[in-house]
Amino acid sequence: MNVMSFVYGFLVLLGVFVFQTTLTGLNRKVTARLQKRYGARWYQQFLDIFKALRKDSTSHGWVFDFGVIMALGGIMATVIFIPVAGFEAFPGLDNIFVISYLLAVGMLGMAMSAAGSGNPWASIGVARALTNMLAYDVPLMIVIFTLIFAFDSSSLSEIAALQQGMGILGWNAFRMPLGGIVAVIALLGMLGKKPFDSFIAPTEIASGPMVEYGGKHLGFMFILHEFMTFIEVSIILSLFFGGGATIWEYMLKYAVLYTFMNIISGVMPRFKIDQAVKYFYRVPLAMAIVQGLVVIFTGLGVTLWF
Amino acid sequence: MNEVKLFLGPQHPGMHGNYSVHMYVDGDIIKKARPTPGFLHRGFEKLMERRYWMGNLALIPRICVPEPDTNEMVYAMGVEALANIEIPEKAHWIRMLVLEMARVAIHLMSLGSIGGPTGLYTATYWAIAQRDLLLDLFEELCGARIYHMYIVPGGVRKDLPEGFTDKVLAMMDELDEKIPEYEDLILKHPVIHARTKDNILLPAEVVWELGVTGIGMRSAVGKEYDLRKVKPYAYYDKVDFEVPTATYSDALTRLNLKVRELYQSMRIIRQVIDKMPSKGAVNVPVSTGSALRWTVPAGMVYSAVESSRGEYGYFIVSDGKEMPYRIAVRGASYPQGLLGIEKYLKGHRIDDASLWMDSMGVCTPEIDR
Amino acid sequence: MNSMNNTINEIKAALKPLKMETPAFRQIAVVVKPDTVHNALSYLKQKGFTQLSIVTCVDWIKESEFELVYILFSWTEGIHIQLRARIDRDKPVMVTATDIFPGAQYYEREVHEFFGVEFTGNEDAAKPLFLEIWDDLPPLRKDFDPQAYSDSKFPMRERGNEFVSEIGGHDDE
Amino acid sequence: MVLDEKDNRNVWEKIGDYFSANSIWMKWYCTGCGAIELPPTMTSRYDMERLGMGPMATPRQADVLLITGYLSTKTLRRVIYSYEQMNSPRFIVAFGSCTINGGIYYDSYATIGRLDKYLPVDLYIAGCMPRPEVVMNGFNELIKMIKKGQAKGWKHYQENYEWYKKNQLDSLGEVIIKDEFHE
Amino acid sequence: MNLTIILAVTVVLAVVSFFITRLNKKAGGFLTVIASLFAFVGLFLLKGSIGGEFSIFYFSFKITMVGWYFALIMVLAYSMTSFFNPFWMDKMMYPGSYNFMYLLSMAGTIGMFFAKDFITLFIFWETVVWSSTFIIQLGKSRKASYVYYVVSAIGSMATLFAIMMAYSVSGTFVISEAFAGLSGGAAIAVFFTFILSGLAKIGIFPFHVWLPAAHGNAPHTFSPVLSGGLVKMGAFIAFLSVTAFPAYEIFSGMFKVMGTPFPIYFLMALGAISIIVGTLMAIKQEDAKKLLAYSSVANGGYILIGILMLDQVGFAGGMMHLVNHAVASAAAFLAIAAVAYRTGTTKMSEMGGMIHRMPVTYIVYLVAIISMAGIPPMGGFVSKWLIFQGLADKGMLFLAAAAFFGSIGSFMYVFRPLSAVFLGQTFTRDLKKKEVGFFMMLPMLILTALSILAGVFPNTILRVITEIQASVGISPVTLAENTIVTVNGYLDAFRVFIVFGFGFTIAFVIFIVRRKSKKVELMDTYTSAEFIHTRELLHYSSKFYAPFERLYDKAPDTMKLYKKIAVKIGELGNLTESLFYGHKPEKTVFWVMITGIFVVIIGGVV
Repeated sequence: MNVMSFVYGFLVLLGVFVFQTTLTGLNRKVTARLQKRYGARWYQQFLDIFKALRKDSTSHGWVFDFGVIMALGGIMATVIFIPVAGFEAFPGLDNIFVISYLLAVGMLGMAMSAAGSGNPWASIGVARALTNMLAYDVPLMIVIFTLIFAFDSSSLSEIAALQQGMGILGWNAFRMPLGGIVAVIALLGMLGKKPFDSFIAPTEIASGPMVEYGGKHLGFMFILHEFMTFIEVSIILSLFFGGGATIWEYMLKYAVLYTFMNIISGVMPRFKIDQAVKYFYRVPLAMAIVQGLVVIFTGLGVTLWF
Repeated sequence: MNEVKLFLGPQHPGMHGNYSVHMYVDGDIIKKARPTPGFLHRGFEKLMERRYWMGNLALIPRICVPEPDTNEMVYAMGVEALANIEIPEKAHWIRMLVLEMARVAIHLMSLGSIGGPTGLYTATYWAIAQRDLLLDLFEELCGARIYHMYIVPGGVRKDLPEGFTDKVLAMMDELDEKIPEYEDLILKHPVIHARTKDNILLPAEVVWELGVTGIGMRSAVGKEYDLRKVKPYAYYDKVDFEVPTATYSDALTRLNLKVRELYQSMRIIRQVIDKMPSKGAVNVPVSTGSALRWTVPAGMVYSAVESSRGEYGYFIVSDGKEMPYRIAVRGASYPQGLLGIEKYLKGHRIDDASLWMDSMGVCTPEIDR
Repeated sequence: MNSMNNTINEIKAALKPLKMETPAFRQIAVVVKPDTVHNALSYLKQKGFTQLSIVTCVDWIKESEFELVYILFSWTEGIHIQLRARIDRDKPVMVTATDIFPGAQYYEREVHEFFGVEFTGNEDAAKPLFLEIWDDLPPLRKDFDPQAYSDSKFPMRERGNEFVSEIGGHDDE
Repeated sequence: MVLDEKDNRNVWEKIGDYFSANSIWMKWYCTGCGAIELPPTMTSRYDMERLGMGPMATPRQADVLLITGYLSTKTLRRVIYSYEQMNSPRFIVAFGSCTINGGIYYDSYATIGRLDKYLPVDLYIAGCMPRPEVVMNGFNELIKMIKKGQAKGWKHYQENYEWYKKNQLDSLGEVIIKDEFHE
Repeated sequence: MNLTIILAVTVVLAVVSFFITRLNKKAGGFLTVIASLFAFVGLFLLKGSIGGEFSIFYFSFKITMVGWYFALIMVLAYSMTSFFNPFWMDKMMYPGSYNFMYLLSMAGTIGMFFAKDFITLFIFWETVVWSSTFIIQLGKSRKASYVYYVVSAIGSMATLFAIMMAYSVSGTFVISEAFAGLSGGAAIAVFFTFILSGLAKIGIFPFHVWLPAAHGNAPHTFSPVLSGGLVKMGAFIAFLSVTAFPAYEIFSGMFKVMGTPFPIYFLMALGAISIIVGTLMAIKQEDAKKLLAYSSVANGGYILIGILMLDQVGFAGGMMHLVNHAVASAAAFLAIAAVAYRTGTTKMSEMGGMIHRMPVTYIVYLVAIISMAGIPPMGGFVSKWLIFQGLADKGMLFLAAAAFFGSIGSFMYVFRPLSAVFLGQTFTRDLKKKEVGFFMMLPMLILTALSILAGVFPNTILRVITEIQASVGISPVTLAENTIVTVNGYLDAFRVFIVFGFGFTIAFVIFIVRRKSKKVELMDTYTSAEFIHTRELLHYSSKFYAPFERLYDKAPDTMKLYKKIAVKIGELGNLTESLFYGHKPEKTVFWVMITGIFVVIIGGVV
């Protein structure tokens, strides 16, 4: 740990922000095409974020501000830990449990700040968001657990590296197909894409946790959302789609995976929150457990199929 | 137990129009709901007493924003009944054409707006753009997209433009292609099923208690209770159409009926174009008096037509002068929009509050007037 | 039109109306005394006029009377009925119809708000519905002048103290 | 008036105004019948998102308040409350002739006459009701105004707060909030 | 320092405080603070004399590393909580006996952990059970103490039975030797009966019912002790059952699940069930203390699983979770007690927005729940991380699934009081309330600091655990300078903390650079543009997770099941009673005779 690590960390943050925000902008265009229209400019997402940061804001007390800072801080720390194509600012700390629990710092900060606004819609939104998390995380964690068991490692970069060099069939998504499907479904839930977006449903709870944010707080939320998206997609990408040997491969795969998520969510209405829980605890959970048992007892998938 | 007071509207994405429902919520169940109308109250009934019979033509479409033609038809029918005049045959056909086109437009819009409460925005984008193409036809017909002021007492304002019917038929052909697409996207979507099936029930007793009409009534009662059938106006007795019904009314059934009515409306439009005489007058002068200041014989009459949400009625009182003495408006969604919310929104979840408004077809401007 | 005639005759026999007419196609107007309105409504409901379309009121200021209008509809026969009754304008009181037609509740509230008619038995009727902080006569009465009210409450802005930008315009003051 | 006022913004404000102009979030509030033309403007036919505009759920998030037509007094109370919750810079675009002089409802007891007596309107879009093309044009106009720093309604509102408050109080009466404020 | 002195002083001070409280309530309360702090310091200094053995009267003691570790945790909870005692004396019905029992039970726990033989252990154990039973009934409900006592008694009796059975084989009560020579079915019977009291104490399903009843209804000042301290006595029993009773060796010939002998796996499964049950029940509680009680059930599951694994990583996790949970849970209960001190209630729906009145208490609670939910950079994260690594290493899929469920579910339930009690709208009634005084704040702040330290420098605690691991003969967890190394990965908690601080700093800088935001009142919030006046109506607190709760509200409730059984037993008793003490006993006698004769005849024929 030296000064360079922090400089690298900062550069990673900057790069991730530019990359993910551009991608979000492009995906707004993709969604627009799905809806038979032109859609926003590709750099619209940047404009939105900077505009929000530019505006005046309202604060509902110190926890409202503190939560936002804590959320963004926690998420940015998590981003620094994410290995991108083998590069890590702080080598060796890309433990999957560390990442997924550091992610929770951000969530908690956001939840705290939202509930601190004193708005009931926000509290309902937070309650839904936490429930949603319980829904998608259990199947996903079981699959990740299986991976850790299979490869004796809980490091993202190591698991990603293990899948490379064997072509497409070396990816865990193909070695453990059930687990791969679960991961993709869970990714939809993690990203808060439809049909699992009931916690920000504007027509039900007026955008939920975001209700009271304006100005720089809202800008923070947008930046946070970009970072969070990056973390979530990256986790799945590294664990199931082999990460990337080079940065370009990584970005390309990332873009494809993220766009795919967006296209699915473009033609989906949203589940009610209890329906989402029921859904996750029916099909994906069963699939995850079956996959886990197969890997633990037969070892199929640890080695290549062919 | 600590109840929370939540407001659905007036400024809430889940509320179409400007209306408010005060909900007392325990957990996520609505324990008490109070409708709060009046945000769109403009005092129409008072204003109409202060305008000439002709001048009111400008006011009446604005009572119900999404469906103005129904208002024009009701007003025209009422005045004609008071003045006791018969209008030319072709005017009847044109009126039916316009009314059914309007019905197609509003059904498309409400089919698309199911995307709001359920989050299927793609449906909204598609359906409303499709409706917009239909509005272009209206624009060609009368020069306005929304407020047409086309159906006037004594007939319609002027004859159809050249080649209009062909364009309408072409549009119907296009819709024939497009609506199955929307059905695939909306009605067959498993998540939409999860949201709407067995949800937001409307039993027949409630229909009779509240006085709900339209799709809500027919989906629960299972009879063809449609004013176009029960008490035909214009030439609805001369065309062949079915009124789709059901006996179990949940949100999905009502959505289904909407689409089936859409097909029936298109069927009527084709028949109307087929049967419409190509020549003939389209209007007659209403009554004596100068061109703009007619007088209408004294009397009281109630006229009603079937709008997309049910019985739409005007009670018109004339004292023989140049202005109406009193006009009372029965908005089609009045029963479900006020008493329905108060009595039957409770017990639902807040997730469904917006869907409730949408599925019951609550149109706020016609309640507020 | 046979069923129509039958209905007319039956109603005539049962309600003994003051006046009866058919103002339009398949529509019957029945004028009764105010104290028989309640009975008439329950009679008509069991006759098949199960739907209350609207309850409204007409202000006959010259006669100093309010005329309450109940519009009923029978889905089986397709007939509209106007049931009308005149009450005193200075002390307008009417028995509520909510026990027969629950749907009448909000119509009565509306009539109370716009005309000041009181409905005994409908407690909610006195609450404001469409109007908020209303401080004048009930607005649909004929002696209420909306123009004057509007002029006094919402005067047009005097030119001069402008705090607004108008696009494409230029300021000559 | 504003048009020939000197442009005394510094560089940062100019950059900020550039962002503000190109990303305008409107508040999801259908105050009147003009709102019926907003869905077409938003959806695939006219696609408002091209301009960087989109609907937002709550006043805190939004930049522009669209007054889509006539305002009844009951609505205006809410609109004012809601406007004051918005964060500056905030803009008001008023639709239709009703907001200019009361329009067709000039003699109604329930609707107000001229809107800019109560709230600072940045831009009027005339018509009854304005067509989507006109609305889009109006938004383009608004974008130009913001870029040039001419949409200063919110500043006027701050500077002349008493004047606006007095007008609001005269016409709307005092809003005393009690538990069941009008149910 | 000598253990004899510590025990003697505590017991004497217990008696003294009883009489002093009669004279001056506050003074009696302060005496408990002094006594428990004395015990804490004394115990801390005791580390030097580890390995010593001695006896007082008939009790024989041995100062072991693990006993020291447990006793320190326990007395930490006691001493921190005792700071609250002086302020609650006025609200107690019998303050004298409360203070007496408080110190007596503390003395009991100390003695228990250092016991050399089972008789000593059992006597001190019973001292704790009895004294705490009497304290619990000083709280809200008498019934709670019945439940507590019945469950404890079942456990105690079973354990006594197990000890006697073991004695009959080995002929000694000394802990390290008593179980030698057991095998086969007897071993299983002894194992299960012995650990029963541990299970009961730690609140493992199906004995978890006493925790919410007792924690929820005990005096606010005793709940932290119950949850932070007394529950850990069960962990001690569990520890004994895998070390003193070498379960892995004795059962090594048995059917194995994922490399673990079946009886142990069965207990672990019970631990997993408690995690799930505890989580689900905690989510739907309306009372903050009951919620925390159920969270103790869930965390007890983690501890049990960890300790029973008895390996390099998982065991260390379990042992460390003891400290982390004790600290966090005590802090959380103290925070709730502080709120209750000001508002007089622990019902979550009856308060809100306390953050604006009690910010320090809020921070304390926040840190506590972050630790409890296992989020970095607090202590709970490290211990949960170790347990996960241990499970992943062994491939225990179902246990891991339960652990994940509990871990994510804990976000839900810990957030609940945070949102309902501290955030949201302040109730009109509470607008004038103040923060608690410094003396009450002090223990909360100390516990908070401990939580953070445990998360940033976990190795301080883990070093002690490595010694324990060495003492029971398993390979200790590998520790580098700041790093914990396991088979599957390694964790540098300090670096995680630093990077977190880095991210936080960047965010803070961006926030500060931007224009200062306008402070508005809490009621000036988005209400769909409608007006609202009542604060209470704008606070969403009750049935927080209603849609989720509805998914399992039909599930059977263990407590109800027990109640039903109790009713049935009562009915049976009534039946018997009515038979023999009814109006016509001779009839009963007649029928009994007939039946008897019938049975004899049948028996003869067969």
